[in-house]
Amino acid sequence: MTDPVLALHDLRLAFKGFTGTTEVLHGLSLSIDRGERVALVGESGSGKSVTARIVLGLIQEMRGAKVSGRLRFQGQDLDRLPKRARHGLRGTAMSMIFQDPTSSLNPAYRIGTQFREVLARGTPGITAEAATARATALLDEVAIPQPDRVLAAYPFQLSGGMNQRVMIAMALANEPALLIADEPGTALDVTVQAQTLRLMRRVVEQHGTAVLFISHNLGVVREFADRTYVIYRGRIVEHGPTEAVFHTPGHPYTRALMAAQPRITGGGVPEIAERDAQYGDPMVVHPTGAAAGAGA
Amino acid sequence: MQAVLRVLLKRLGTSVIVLIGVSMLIFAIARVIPGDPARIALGPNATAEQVEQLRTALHLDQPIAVQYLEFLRDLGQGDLGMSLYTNRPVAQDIAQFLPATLELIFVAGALMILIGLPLGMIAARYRGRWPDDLVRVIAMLGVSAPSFVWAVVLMLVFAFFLPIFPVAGRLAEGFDVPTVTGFLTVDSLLAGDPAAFVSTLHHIALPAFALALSGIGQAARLTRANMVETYDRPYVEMARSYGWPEHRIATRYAFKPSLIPSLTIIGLDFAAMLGNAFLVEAVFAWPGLSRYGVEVILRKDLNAIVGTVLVISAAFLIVNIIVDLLTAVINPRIRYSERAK
Amino acid sequence: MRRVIGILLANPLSLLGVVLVALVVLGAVFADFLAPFPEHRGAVVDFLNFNRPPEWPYIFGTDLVGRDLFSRILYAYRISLMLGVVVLAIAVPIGVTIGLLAGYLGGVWEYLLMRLTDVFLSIPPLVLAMSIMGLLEPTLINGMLAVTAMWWPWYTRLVYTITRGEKEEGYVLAAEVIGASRSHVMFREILPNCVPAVITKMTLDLGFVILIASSLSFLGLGVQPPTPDLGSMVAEGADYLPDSWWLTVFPGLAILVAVFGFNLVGDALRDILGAER
Amino acid sequence: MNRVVKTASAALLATTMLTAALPAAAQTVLRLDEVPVGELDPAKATDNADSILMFNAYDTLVLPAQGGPGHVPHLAESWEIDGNTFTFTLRDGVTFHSGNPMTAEDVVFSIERTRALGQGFAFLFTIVESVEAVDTRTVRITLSEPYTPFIASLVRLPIVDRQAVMANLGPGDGEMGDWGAAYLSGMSAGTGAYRVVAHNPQDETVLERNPDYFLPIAQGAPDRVRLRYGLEAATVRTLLTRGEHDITSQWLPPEVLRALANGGAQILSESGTGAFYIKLNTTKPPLDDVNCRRALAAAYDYETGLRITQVTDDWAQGRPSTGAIPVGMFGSNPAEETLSRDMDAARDHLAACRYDPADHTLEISWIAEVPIEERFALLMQANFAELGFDSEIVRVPWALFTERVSSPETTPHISQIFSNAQTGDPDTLLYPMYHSSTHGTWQSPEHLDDAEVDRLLVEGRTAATPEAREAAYAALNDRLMEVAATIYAFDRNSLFAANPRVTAPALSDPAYAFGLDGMGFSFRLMDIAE
Repeated sequence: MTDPVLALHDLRLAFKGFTGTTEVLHGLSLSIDRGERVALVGESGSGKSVTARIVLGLIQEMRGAKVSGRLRFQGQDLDRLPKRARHGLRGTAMSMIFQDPTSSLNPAYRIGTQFREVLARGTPGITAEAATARATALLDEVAIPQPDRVLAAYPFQLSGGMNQRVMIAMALANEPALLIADEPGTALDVTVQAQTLRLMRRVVEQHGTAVLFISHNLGVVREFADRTYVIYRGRIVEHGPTEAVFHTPGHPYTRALMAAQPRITGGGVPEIAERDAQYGDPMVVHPTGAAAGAGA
Repeated sequence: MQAVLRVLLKRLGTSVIVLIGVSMLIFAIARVIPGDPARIALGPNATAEQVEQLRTALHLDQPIAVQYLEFLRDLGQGDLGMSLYTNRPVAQDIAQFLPATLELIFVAGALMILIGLPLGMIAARYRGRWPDDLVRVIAMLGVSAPSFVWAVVLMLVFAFFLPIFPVAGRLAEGFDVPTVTGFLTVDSLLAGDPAAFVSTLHHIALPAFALALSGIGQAARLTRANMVETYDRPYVEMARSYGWPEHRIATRYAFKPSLIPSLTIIGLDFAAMLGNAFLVEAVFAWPGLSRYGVEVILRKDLNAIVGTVLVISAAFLIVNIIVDLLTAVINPRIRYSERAK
Repeated sequence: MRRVIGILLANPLSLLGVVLVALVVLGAVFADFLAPFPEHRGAVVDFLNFNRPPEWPYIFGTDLVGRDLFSRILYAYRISLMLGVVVLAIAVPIGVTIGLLAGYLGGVWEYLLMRLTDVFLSIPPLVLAMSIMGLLEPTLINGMLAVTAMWWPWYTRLVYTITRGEKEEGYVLAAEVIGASRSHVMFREILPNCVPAVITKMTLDLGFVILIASSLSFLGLGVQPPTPDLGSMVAEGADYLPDSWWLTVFPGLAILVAVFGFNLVGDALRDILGAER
Repeated sequence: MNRVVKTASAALLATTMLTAALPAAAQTVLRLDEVPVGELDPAKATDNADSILMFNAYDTLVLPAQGGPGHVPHLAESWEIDGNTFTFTLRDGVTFHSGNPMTAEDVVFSIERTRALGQGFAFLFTIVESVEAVDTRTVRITLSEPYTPFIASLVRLPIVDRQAVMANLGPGDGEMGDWGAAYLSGMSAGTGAYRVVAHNPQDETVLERNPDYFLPIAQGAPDRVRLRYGLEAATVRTLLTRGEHDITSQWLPPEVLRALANGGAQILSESGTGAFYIKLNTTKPPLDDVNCRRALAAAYDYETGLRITQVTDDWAQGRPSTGAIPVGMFGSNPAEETLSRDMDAARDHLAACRYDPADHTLEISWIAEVPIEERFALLMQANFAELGFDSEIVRVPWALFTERVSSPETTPHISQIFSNAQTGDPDTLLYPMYHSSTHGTWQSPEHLDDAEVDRLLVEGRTAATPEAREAAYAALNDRLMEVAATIYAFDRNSLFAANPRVTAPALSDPAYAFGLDGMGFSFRLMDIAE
């Protein structure tokens, strides 16, 4: 009960290539409590997306990838878990939603078919009727007006926002303890994105799902996350309650990131100096307990 | 289904235009040849007078445009003229020889799909590892030698040194299968003669495989390429994130979407097979249209050449229309194109 | 460029391809020095040494009139490569230009040019080449003509597809906005984007031209004797199987080696240049 | 899934057993092959394959005598010759496959039909002025000019079932429509010992024994015959080795025949009716000078040429040539007086020639469909180079060849031809080659114009007695050697590899040979061991 949903300790990732080994993550530590929404913020290439994929175990399946450090999920040591059991967590205990909703759904199958398969992961042998009923309920929950029409449709027949909601509904279908959201909705229209995020926030609160929220967009993070980790070049440079990080950014990189952020919540990668000697400064940690409630 | 119908109509229309183009092209080629078709037709012992008569009878003394129109008019009546090679109407020859070739090509096409696609799937599934390299080498070897080389090799190995397959022909002696479709495999089943059916399969196996080899290579490489591309698609990663086993991802998530572009190319591969059948039929003494085509080309049998090329092109277009329709049926994007708009 | 070569040499399969292609090309270019019996490329008879199995100095054996097969294969490579280069040198510019025109101009042009391409594409390639060769006299020039006639449409299709995609790209629109001429847009803006795909296809096609030419020769419609030609050698030798196996096996292998080599290299190039379509 | 597999494999097993259990055919089947296509229409048939079909599915008024010259009665019981009039008395009680009786009307119809269609061997019958049925068993044929070997021509006149054809006329110009061409292209309407049960001109013709044949058929003769077309040499080799074939065509290269003979096949042969001719274009410099032609004829290496045709120690596809007329025909030289190479004579002839070899390049052609000719082309190239002639070798497809020889200018310097006497009589071999009225065909690429040759050719076909004809042909032989329009490379000996179970006296014993190509393939005279 006291165990965090997810705890990463000294996570390192290296790729073996033609020219030798390249380390991508340099000892990253991070934890998420039950029902907590945690953001991992950084520019593209900083290592935030691979972190998400390591949690799911996708990177470990790639050839040439070497992962070290400890990964604990709900008190279990993921690395010690047998492969099958580890695999079994995906889609059930942890799930993920992706950047581009439309291309992340299989174009060759109807939404209903794909939904049923997801449900079957959690409830093997689920009947078609039960699956449809459950899917309808879930779609209803994410405010999709005509669930049966959507279930009968192919992804390319739906709008991006609609597909995003479908994906959220699917991700929550098996009541996972952890939801990983990788730049959700970046491919969408700004207003649609905002709507979806509000919706997602509401739903995860209802389900009590912990969220690892990955984004480069500080505005979005500020709206969504309880706690924030700032990542730069494979290292966490600052972390603490979201409000604290935003109010008093301690690390030069965080400050640069925030300065580059447009005032209005919007897309686009912040333009900041490629490299700065100061960015190598030690990690800044904001005390957690004091501001824990501020974001809620 | 309305969209599928629209695809069909559009393709049929284009095909007719293309076929007219083909007929003009082949007709033009056939008329610019050096040598007098009438003399060739009449053979060695004809007199000059006979040659002149035949020239008039064949309209060879008229302008080429008039000749073409005459040709089209006859074609409309199903008359392709007489073959100098068999001394029979070309239409009759084609009707007799086409089914054997089509049967060979269909079986080879089935082999191509049944062997090529799984090979491609395996290669993509194990991308960059030894099965991938192995499939790549097999596929490339298949493509790298002309089908007549494979035909000769297969015959030597499986009919001469290891006499487990028949050498030539379509059916063993002692069977009598009434002709209904001209496809002996089908006819033997229609005749309710399973032994004859087995015999037809036994006979068609080697030539079909020799013909299919390069197609198998093409199909495998293509499927691999498309699946590799599909594997990089977000929905495959999403499928992985839901923990599907890899074999399931390969068959269900990566295969179907990558089949759609593959199908089009497989349709084109039929064209190659129609051509390569020329080589394989020669080796296995397969009494098909391709072998007929070779003979008439070597003998400058104009009517027969024009007829054969037209029919083969038509067959090719039909196969491609079928492939397009299949694609339309498999690919929901085309099927629902109207609703999407 | 150095990166391309580096990657080519790093993968064992593409390295094999490079080696095979190098062997074929060098063999063809230096045939005069490498062939033990250079005069055997022509009409020479040696009825004392005909139909010999492989033995020194005839490492691939001799043919039915006593000519050294190894020497003839080297010279056959020379003809095949020349044919391949000439065919592509004619077919590629034609095909690429028509593809660019059809893809970029659109409208009536697109319809007419692509239907014309369809006409050529809907006659199976070998059948088209055979018809041309069968009706004209079988000479090397006509052979090139026939193979070229069947080859250009494939480049048209390839370039057409790319052009249609690139036409909508920002850089093309930008060039149009600043008032660049159509030919400038086609040949200076779009064409460079077709180059990787075209080069990859050309590498693969060098092998396939050899293949098609040998198929034509197999049917007696290709290069004429006594000029050495791999397809004719296989065709003539096939009658004497399995006893005089060397007559078929070595020329057959020679075709396989050349086409396989070009395929491996072309395939590797495709991966490297990302010209996958 | 599993159940499906099981069911399928059970079905497969069952059918395999069915195949295995299929009783060995009670019938004996003879399997042979020829080049395509097989022409079934008697008015169009010409090739070897066609001849085999004709000689089995149809009968002719006369047959060549076995083992010697002359002709014996067949459908005609007897005949009388009176100048240009030939009167035949037909055998009684002969019926066609249809059951119709064979009568004089059928003979008349057969000649009329051949002449009307104008194809195949129609040229043999252009000299027929009239043909009439005197009564049901008597036919009278009158020629427009004297032609002694007319009896021989009759072996090329298969007698067709008139009633059957008349009942099956197809559309065409005139009241006779297509003269039954469509009908007869897939069906036999003759009296022959075998009748066609299936015919695919490119694949195979299947014949079966005619139980109502008017002559006794040997007990061991095949019940069924499959004549297959267009098998590749390697295919035939494999089939025969596996015991799935009986007699090969004559077109196999010597190496393949050798391999088959070494593998236990027997060799059958037909000879005496033709030769391999190297034809010199007598209108083109330098070959318009007889001395240059004589030089080439002397320089040609006859021994090596024969060695190319050697199959085994005992068998070769060629026999030494003795002159213009093949050994065994009217007017031929004795078999032991063979031609051979003589370089000294060649140089002497060349010295007498008004051309300098260095000024001319000889064009040596070979027929694309007959690959062995390439070897002879290469041999000649080497031989003639010794005299100082440069030459280029060109490969000409048959169709183009017949086109090129139609005019002297386009005819190559040197052409190679295998030719036979089409009726077995020397007239049908030599007249089309050398008479000045027959220029421009594949048989006459010499374009020879020699009054003496013309005179002797006419004498040969009009002289009334065999002795007189013999004398004429002997003189012709000498004259032809003198004008040296042709190099007589070798006499042709057609060889067939055959399954040892086949006994075919007409193809193995000279005493039973017919002296007409293809007639040895009369299946009724064969014996198939079980």
